[in-house]
Order: sequence, then C-alpha cells, then structure tokens
Amino acid sequence: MDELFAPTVPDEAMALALDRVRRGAETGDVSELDGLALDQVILNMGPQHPATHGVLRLVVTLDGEVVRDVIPVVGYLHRCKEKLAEKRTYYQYIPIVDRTEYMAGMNCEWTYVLAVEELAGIEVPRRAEFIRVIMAELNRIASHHVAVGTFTADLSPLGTAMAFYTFRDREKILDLLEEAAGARMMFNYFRFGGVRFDLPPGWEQRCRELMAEVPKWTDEYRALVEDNAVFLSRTIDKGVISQQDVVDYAITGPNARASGVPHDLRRTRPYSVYPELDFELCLADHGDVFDRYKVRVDEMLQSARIVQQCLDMMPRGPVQEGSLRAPYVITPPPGSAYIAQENPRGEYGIYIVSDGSRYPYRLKYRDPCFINLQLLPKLMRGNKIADAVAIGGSIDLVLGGIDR
Amino acid sequence: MLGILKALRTTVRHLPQKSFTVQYPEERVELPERSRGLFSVVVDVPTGEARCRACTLCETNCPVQVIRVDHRSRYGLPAVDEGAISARRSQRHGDVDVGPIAGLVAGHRVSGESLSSILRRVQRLYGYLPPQALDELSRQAAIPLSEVYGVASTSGDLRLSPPGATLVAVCRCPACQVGGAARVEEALEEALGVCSGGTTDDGLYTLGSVAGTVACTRPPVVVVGDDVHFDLSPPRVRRLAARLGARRGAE
Amino acid sequence: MDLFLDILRGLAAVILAYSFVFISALVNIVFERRTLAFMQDRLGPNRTGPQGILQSVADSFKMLGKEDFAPAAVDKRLFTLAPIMVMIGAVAVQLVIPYTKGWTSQDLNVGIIYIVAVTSFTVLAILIGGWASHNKYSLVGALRSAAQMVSYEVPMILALLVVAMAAGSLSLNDVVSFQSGYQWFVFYMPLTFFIFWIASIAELNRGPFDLPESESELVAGYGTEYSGMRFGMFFLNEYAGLTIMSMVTVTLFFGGWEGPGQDLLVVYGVSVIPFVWFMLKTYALVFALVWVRLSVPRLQVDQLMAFAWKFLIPLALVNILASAAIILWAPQWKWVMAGFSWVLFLAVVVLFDPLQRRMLRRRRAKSPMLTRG
Amino acid sequence: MSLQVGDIEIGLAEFAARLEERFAGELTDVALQPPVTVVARLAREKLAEVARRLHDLDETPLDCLNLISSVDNVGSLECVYHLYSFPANLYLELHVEVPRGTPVVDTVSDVWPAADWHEREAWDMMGIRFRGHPDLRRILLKDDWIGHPLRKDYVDDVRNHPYV
Repeated sequence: MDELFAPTVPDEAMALALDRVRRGAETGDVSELDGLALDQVILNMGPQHPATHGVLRLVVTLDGEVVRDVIPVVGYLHRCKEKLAEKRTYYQYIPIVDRTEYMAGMNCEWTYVLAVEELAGIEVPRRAEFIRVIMAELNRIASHHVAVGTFTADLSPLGTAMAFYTFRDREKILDLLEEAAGARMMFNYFRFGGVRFDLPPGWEQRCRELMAEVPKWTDEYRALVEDNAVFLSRTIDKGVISQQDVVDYAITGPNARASGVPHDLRRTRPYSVYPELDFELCLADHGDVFDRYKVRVDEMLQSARIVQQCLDMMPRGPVQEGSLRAPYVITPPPGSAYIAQENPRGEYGIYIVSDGSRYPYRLKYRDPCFINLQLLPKLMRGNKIADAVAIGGSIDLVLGGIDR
Repeated sequence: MLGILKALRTTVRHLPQKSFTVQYPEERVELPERSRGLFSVVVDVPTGEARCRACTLCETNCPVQVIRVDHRSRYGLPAVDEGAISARRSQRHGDVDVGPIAGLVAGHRVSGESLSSILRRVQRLYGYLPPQALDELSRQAAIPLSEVYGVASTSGDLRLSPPGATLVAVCRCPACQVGGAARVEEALEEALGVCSGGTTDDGLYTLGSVAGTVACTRPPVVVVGDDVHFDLSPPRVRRLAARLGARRGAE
Repeated sequence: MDLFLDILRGLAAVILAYSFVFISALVNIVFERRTLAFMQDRLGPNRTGPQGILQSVADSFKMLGKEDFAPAAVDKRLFTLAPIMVMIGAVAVQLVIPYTKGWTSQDLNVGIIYIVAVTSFTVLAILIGGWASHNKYSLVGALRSAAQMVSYEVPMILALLVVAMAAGSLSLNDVVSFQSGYQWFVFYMPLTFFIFWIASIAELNRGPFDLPESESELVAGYGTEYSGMRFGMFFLNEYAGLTIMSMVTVTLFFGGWEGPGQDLLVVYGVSVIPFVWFMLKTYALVFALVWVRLSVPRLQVDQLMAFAWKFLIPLALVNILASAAIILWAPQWKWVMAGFSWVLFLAVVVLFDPLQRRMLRRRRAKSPMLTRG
Repeated sequence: MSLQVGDIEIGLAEFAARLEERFAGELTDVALQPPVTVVARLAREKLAEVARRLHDLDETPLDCLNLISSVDNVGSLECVYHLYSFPANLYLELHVEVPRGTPVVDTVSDVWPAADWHEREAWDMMGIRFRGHPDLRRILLKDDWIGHPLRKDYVDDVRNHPYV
C-alpha cells in the first residue's frame, strides 16, 4: 500500500520549484499570512489542463490563492522540424512549415517561401502577390477568432456565448479558404514564385460579401463583452506589459501593440504589396489583458479592409512564375537570409542557411509565441489563479510554434 | 448593470436564428470541388488513364482501414486497362485456370487456417504462385492483394515464378547452415548462373531452398530433383556444380 | 378517521417533494442544455427521445452505471456522507411552498426563516465533500464555495425580511394571499427582488458566481474526486436548486400561484389551474438564470467578496431600514414604497457601470509607469 | 515618452559606417544585406563587452535581441545574434565563431533578458554552453536526453527511446 504514496521523482522543473520554495523559506520570504504556518503548494497546471492552450505545462507555486512563481515547461509537442529541414528538399518542406504555427498556416508558408525566393532571387507575378496578401489576411481573421473565443471561454463558465459566435464566424472563413486552397487549416498552397491554384470562379464575389459582414461580427463581440461590468473588472489593469518589457523581451504582435509600441512588420519592414495598401495600426495604451483583446478585435476590421482593397486592385495574369512549375527542384546559391513577416501572433521569422545543394543546410524559426511565453512568469507573479489563467489566455499561445 | 443588459440582449437575439449545426449522417456538407478532404483516383490528363494501378498498398497501410480497392471502378472513371494488364501477364505466364481456388478459399474460411498454408496448397496446384491465382485468392478471401503478395514473396519455399524441370534445393536447417550451406549455395549459383530462388533461362533448373531433409545428420545437404547429396565438402560441391553445369551445357 | 387522512396527506407530501426534486432536476438539465444551445446558434441534444427530451434520463442511467470508486487517500465516511446531505436543502424547502390554492404540505407560520435555515445545509455538504476528497483542487474549491455562500446569505436574509415586514407575516401562504389582486411585490419592491435574486444566484453556485467548480482554474472544484452516482447527487442538487429557488422567488415576489381562471378545475379540493400558472412563472425565472449564465463571465474570488460585502450588503441594509420606516410612518405605504424602490433600483442599474469604470480608471492611473526609461 | 519605431532617419550604409567606426577593432568584415540588415563577425572573447556597448549605443541602441540561431559549419559551431534597433528600425546580424572542441561562449541574458530561452535552446539543440546563464537546462527535449540533435555528426542513441 505504501508504494502507492512513494513520492514521485520530481523532474527538473518540479525540483527547481521545490528548491526555490526552500530557499524562499530560509530567507524569511515565506507566505504573506506569516502568522499561519502556511507552506506553499506546488501545483502542476498542464500539460493537460483546460486553461493552457495546448500541451503547455506550468509548474505553479501557490501561496493560498496567490501565484508566487511559475515555471513553464515546454517541449511536449516537439517534432524536431529543424532537423527535418536537413532531410527534405526545399519543395517537400512547404507542408511541414504550415504545421508549426497551425493557427496561421498561410502566414508560415508565406514566410518560408519568401525566404527561399530571397535566397534564389525568384520574381513573383503581381496577381500572386495580391492572392498571397488576401490569404494571409483571411487567416489572420480566423486566427484572431480563435484567440478571442478561447480567451473569453477561459474567463467564463462552460458554454459561454462568445466562444460559439467566434467559432461560427470562423467557419465561414475556413470554407472560403477550403474553396481556394483545398484545405481548412493545413493549406500547402504557396509555391516558390507564386501560389498553386488561381482563385476559383465566383470566389471573389463571395469573399467580398463575407468581408462586408466582418464589421457586424465585431460589433456583436463588442456588445457582448466590452461593456460587461464583470468582464471589465476581470481584465482591466491585469498582467500589464510595460514598453520596457516589450523591448527587453522582444515581444511582438498584438501583445506589443497593446502596450502602445507601433511595431508591425507590414509597416516597419514592408514586404510584398503592403506599401500600396492603406490600413491603420491598431494600438492601445495600457497593455493590459483588456487592451490585448481590443487590439485583436480591431485588427480583424483592418484585415477585412485590406482584403477588400486587394480584391479591387488585383490584376489578371499568371499565378505562378512559369519556369518553376514543372521541375520541383530548386538549388538556391550558398548564403543565408533572415526573413520575418507579421504573423497573427507576432514577428514570425525564418533564418535559412543554404549550401547550394537541394536541401536547406540549416533552418531556424523565430516563433513569436516561444518569445512571448518567456514573459508569462513575470506577468503571473503576484496575481490570483483566476488572473493567471486570464493572462495566459490573453497572450494567445500556440504550442505548435513554441515546441516546433 | 447596463452593460450586462446589453450582453443579455445580444444573446437572446440569437434565440430565433436558425441553428448552424449540420446533422451529419442525415444532412451532409458538400465539399468544394478542389477540397482535398476525400480520396479520389488521380486521372493522368494526357493519357486519360487513371494513375492508380490498384496495387492496394493504400488499403493495407491505411491506419483507420477506410480504403477498399476495387478493380472494377464504380466512379465511372476511365477504368484500369485490364485487358492490357492480363494480356501482358498471360503472355508471360500462360492463361491459368483459377477455378479450384474458390474451393480452397471456402475451406480456409471454415477451417480458419493461415494464409501461408493456403498459398502452399495453391502452389501444389500450379507448381508455383501465378499472379492471376493471387488476384483471385485476394478477391475471394477479401484480403488485400498487397498482403497476399507480401506473404507469398517472403516465405522461402513459395515461388512466384514457374519452377525449372528439376529443383535444386539447398537445405537451410540449422545443422546445414552451420555446416556451410552458404558456401554450397554460392557454388551452385555460379554453376547455374542464376541467383537463389530464380530459374535458369532455359527452364531446366530452379535453385531453391528447403527447410530440412532426412539426411541432415550429415550436413551440408543438397536435393537435386529426387536424389539427395549429403556431406558436401568443398571439392565434392565443386564436382556436383560442374556436373550440373555440364549437363545444362549438353542439353 | 382524520388521523389516517393526515398520515396519508403527509405521505403524499413527502413523495411529492422527492419526486418533484428529481423530475425538476432531469427537466432542468435538458431545458438548460437546449436553451444554451439555441442561444448559441446550435441544436443541443436532440437524438435521445423526441427532440432530445430523454437525454437527462439517459445521463442519469449512465451516471448510475459508472463505477463509483473512492480514491485511497479519502476520508471514507465523510466522502459518502457529503452527497447524501447535499439533497436535504432542496427537498426540505418544499415543505412550506404553496403549490396551488388548496395545497401546502405544512403551512408553518415561520416559513421564511425555515427556508433560510434549510438552504444553508448545502454549504455544509460542499465543505465536507471538498475536505474529504483529500485533493488540492477540491480543498480550494470547497473553501471558496463556503466563503461565497456564507457571505451571500446575509443579503438574502435582509431581502426576505423586507418581504416579511411588508406582508406582515412569515408564513408563505399569507405572503401569497397578501399579494392577491395582481399587487405583486416585484412591482412594489424591485430593489428587494434585485438583491434577493442576485443572492440566490450566488447561493446556487451558478452564473457569474460558479467559482467553486470553475473549469478553467480548479478543474472541477469540490467535485473533482467524485464519480458515478455520488457526483450525480451533487449534479442533481445543482439543477434541482434552479427550480426550487425559482419557486421561492415566485412565491415571494410574483404572487405565487395567482393567475386568471383560478377555480375552473378543482380536484379533491385542490385547484389545478393555479399550479400551471405557478409552474409557468417558475420556468420563466429558470430561463432567466440560464440566460445570465450564458452572457456574463465569471467573477474572481476577491471581486465576489468585494461585491457582496462592499455593495450588496450595504444596499440591503439601506433598503431594509427605508422599507421599515415607510411601512411604519407613510400613510399610503404601498405607493411610497414603490416610488422609493423604483428610484433606487434604476439608480443602481444605471450608475453601476460608470462608477465601476471610474474606479478601474483610477486603479489604472496608479499602475507603474508604462513608458520607457 | 512612448516608444517610437524608426523615428531616427538613418540609412543602412550610414548605420553600418557608425558601427564600424564605433567598434573598429571588434566588428570585422561588416557587410550590407539590403534592405534592412547589417552583417558582421565578432570574436568570441569580446562578445560580453561588445554586447553591453551595443545595447547602450547613444542614438541608435540595438536594444532588442530578436533571435539567436546556432549553425554547425562542420569545421566549427557558429552563434548568430539577430539584433534589432527600435529607434533605427534596422537589424544587425552578429556571427560569433565557437570552436567545436570547447563550445563555450559568454551569456548575453544579463544584457537582453530575451536571450534566456534562446540560449537554452542553443544548448539543447547544438550543445553550446553559455557561461553565466542563470539556469541552463534543456528546454525542448527530455531532461536526460543524450546528445545534441542538430549537430551534423549527431547519431541517435538507443537509450533516448526506452519505450520503443
């Protein structure tokens, strides 16, 4: 019977948390309620936990309700994608890239294809550029739907309305993407020098109608949540990311813009046809959980505007640079390139080193969630468990990108 | 509280709206034409022939066992050119009467004996395992063709090509193996000019293997047709190989 | 002879009480799931039975069938005692509820105080369940729910007292008869109704107050270690509570069984039409409970406490003092009470958001310097 | 004053010239990679000190560490520090050669806190130790994994897969 209660051998993260508690006890930094002999509880939130999006494990040291320390443990979804790159030709690697950050398949593929085009000096026809922007922005809206929906579901009892409205609207976008690219999430649609198919007939009209609906959707989300007294009291002034944190921890994407940092790669390091499109940067000034939610909803509107402009400005013409269609083998000259691009979660960059052969010599991802996750312990310290869950939800993590 | 009232008003406005759910088995979502959600036979546009050769490998490897390969295509696609395939086969194997196979398979379903033992019975019928027989067997017993072929090609004593007049079988039992069966086999391969399991081009000899013989007390052992040669030291093997080579030359 | 009739009547009352709890629990499960579904543009369970009516029956059979084991480190006796106790609250309250014109199981003259006394059993049961499960999650969940239920009973009692003062008696039948002629208390005292209803939501651990078993943080709160029929008892109690609490609210504020066409159908001295009205009003309130649960996120523990002690209880105190003064001294006290209550109620509803936003903005201004350097 | 991006108008060539003139001895073969990147090499010993000075450059400080990539050029290992300057909105790629025998280099996590996990990943995948790193553990692989997978001469050890 006693082996039932044999203390499980704590792995490194648990051991680190235990000795931090022990060191805390020696230096007198014991629990707030010094009167009571309350020792701290180490709680394992994850890797299966309703609040951690995907297989993230947080070793949380609790002092009653207050979170005293958090040690994130990642790697449960590690698929060694960077090692795979050494074994796959450039062309075979495209479907693997859009499985890193599976919420934004189009953006990931675009970054990889952009990097290889930079290395190999491939030109992209103008119509393909516009199709790429449309696909990326549609994927951004769908990804923000998931982010906002699951974040609100974390705050409220099971079966909250917001989660279902966002996912219902996302379905419509995914149907559009399936018509054009053939798949709902794992697209494999981009090619070097363009995209694989042209848009099916009648697609543009359906897309224009759907983009006209986006403002109606966002008004409904705002009405449901933004004046809600309970929602405000749970999100305002919680988990504030200061601009100093943004610079020190290289935070990018909606999390940075919510703190007032106008860093958006579509504007600061323009690529493709973005300079010709006019859209505003959605900024907020307090950088708390509420602002991060608000920035994401505003960005949905901006993305819809971009898609409408692209549909108007898109010329006729080929969709993929002719010479690259048949032979699927590309051997870019030796050299290295770091190309980054604005993914719904931040700056998603790929650093490729090529040695002239058919296989990339080394491929390194700059994943926005991996870097935003570093700040989580600093944000969660000192808050209650409920706040910690809200902050985790507002940072919007996708474990596929973190673990690669 | 006005904010909460506004939220309440938003949710109640959804009460009368039509629901979004598609009741799957009764109603089905029709996938767009370009969707990669379903398996489909890829048709090679220039020749108009389906690129699938019905090799049933997908059927065997599918983890959720949802694929059934049926040569007679139901989708009205340009069917696999069966005539060309069977013509090529019979030209190499001669037309094979596949009647008795049904009886064998029926027995199998009753007695439940394993696939390899059925294949041995089929081999006893035709002397080897012709592709048409494997085809018929897989269709009758509803076992994917690639699985039948897998079993047929791996086990040592099942032959996929017609045997030569006499069978030269090198014994592979542990005793002979230790006794130097490998050396014997090399010598015979040189002499007959054919690798193990193959048949000499003039169809006289087939170099096969056997799992054990009566004479295995005096390894290594080779069975040529009916007579058994044992205790084959290197010189005796060379003499046997030369004699086989010569006889082949003579005829 | 009448002794035998009394015994029979008592027996019928007990059977009615228990069957009512189980049937209303089953009905509520399906009712809530379907209403939630329709409000979220989906269908909800519609496969078992016509339009999914038998879904909760299927659930309860599954719940009965599931293996109901107790983990090794559990305090055996308390672990089994908790689910049994949890149903006491829901069943015992029906002793005093006037279902229809001729039928109240036992018209106690201390009805209102009896209700409050009995509903506090569930707090005890949840505490015992949480403590006995010997699990971090359930311990935190149980302590949270104990704090929440105790601190929301205070405004609930204060609201009930106002009703008792207005009706002049503690017995529920008198309260119902006082409200006859469509002079329901909800029209005269909307503020009291507002306080009572919010406190009752918290009492039921539902809607924005379902902290004890909040999924995102505590996995399943006090119910984490329970499975099978033991968990079923907690589950049934939560859903039965919906109807029971709505019945109490209807009796106190919406004129109980009063409705047009009262004496049309009388069976053995018990008129049936008012029962139908009573049920309609109850299920209107149950719909409101489900509606609130869908649209309002969950409160935090400290906000829960702050809302109770810093807002609801002072409001209830002001309300009870003012009502007492009005009932004693005001000549036409009903109209004065209505005026006062409506003004205060609208003030609270309108001013709550701006005040809260100002408080949040002030807290934001105090937060650390955001900009560089 | 809230943070601005790219408010100091400075061209790429001019930015490279400023760097070359400020770090004459240390930064070698500075090259331009239009449109936004300057590439330079740096000796391993000078890393910690140069990093601090780069971070505190007067007008265009390279205040943000975007990424640390580790590359295995068979002869030696190489750490690539991708730095970004918010005021100048330009990138600097620092290549630091690390010998294969003793793959040790100073940590920069005290200068840029973002470097913490990048260095842990470089240690986990490429086996480069960072002297002075607060808690250099494996980040993606199992704690007791043997070997560093992204090295070109990596052979997968059977003890890494006990359950297969």
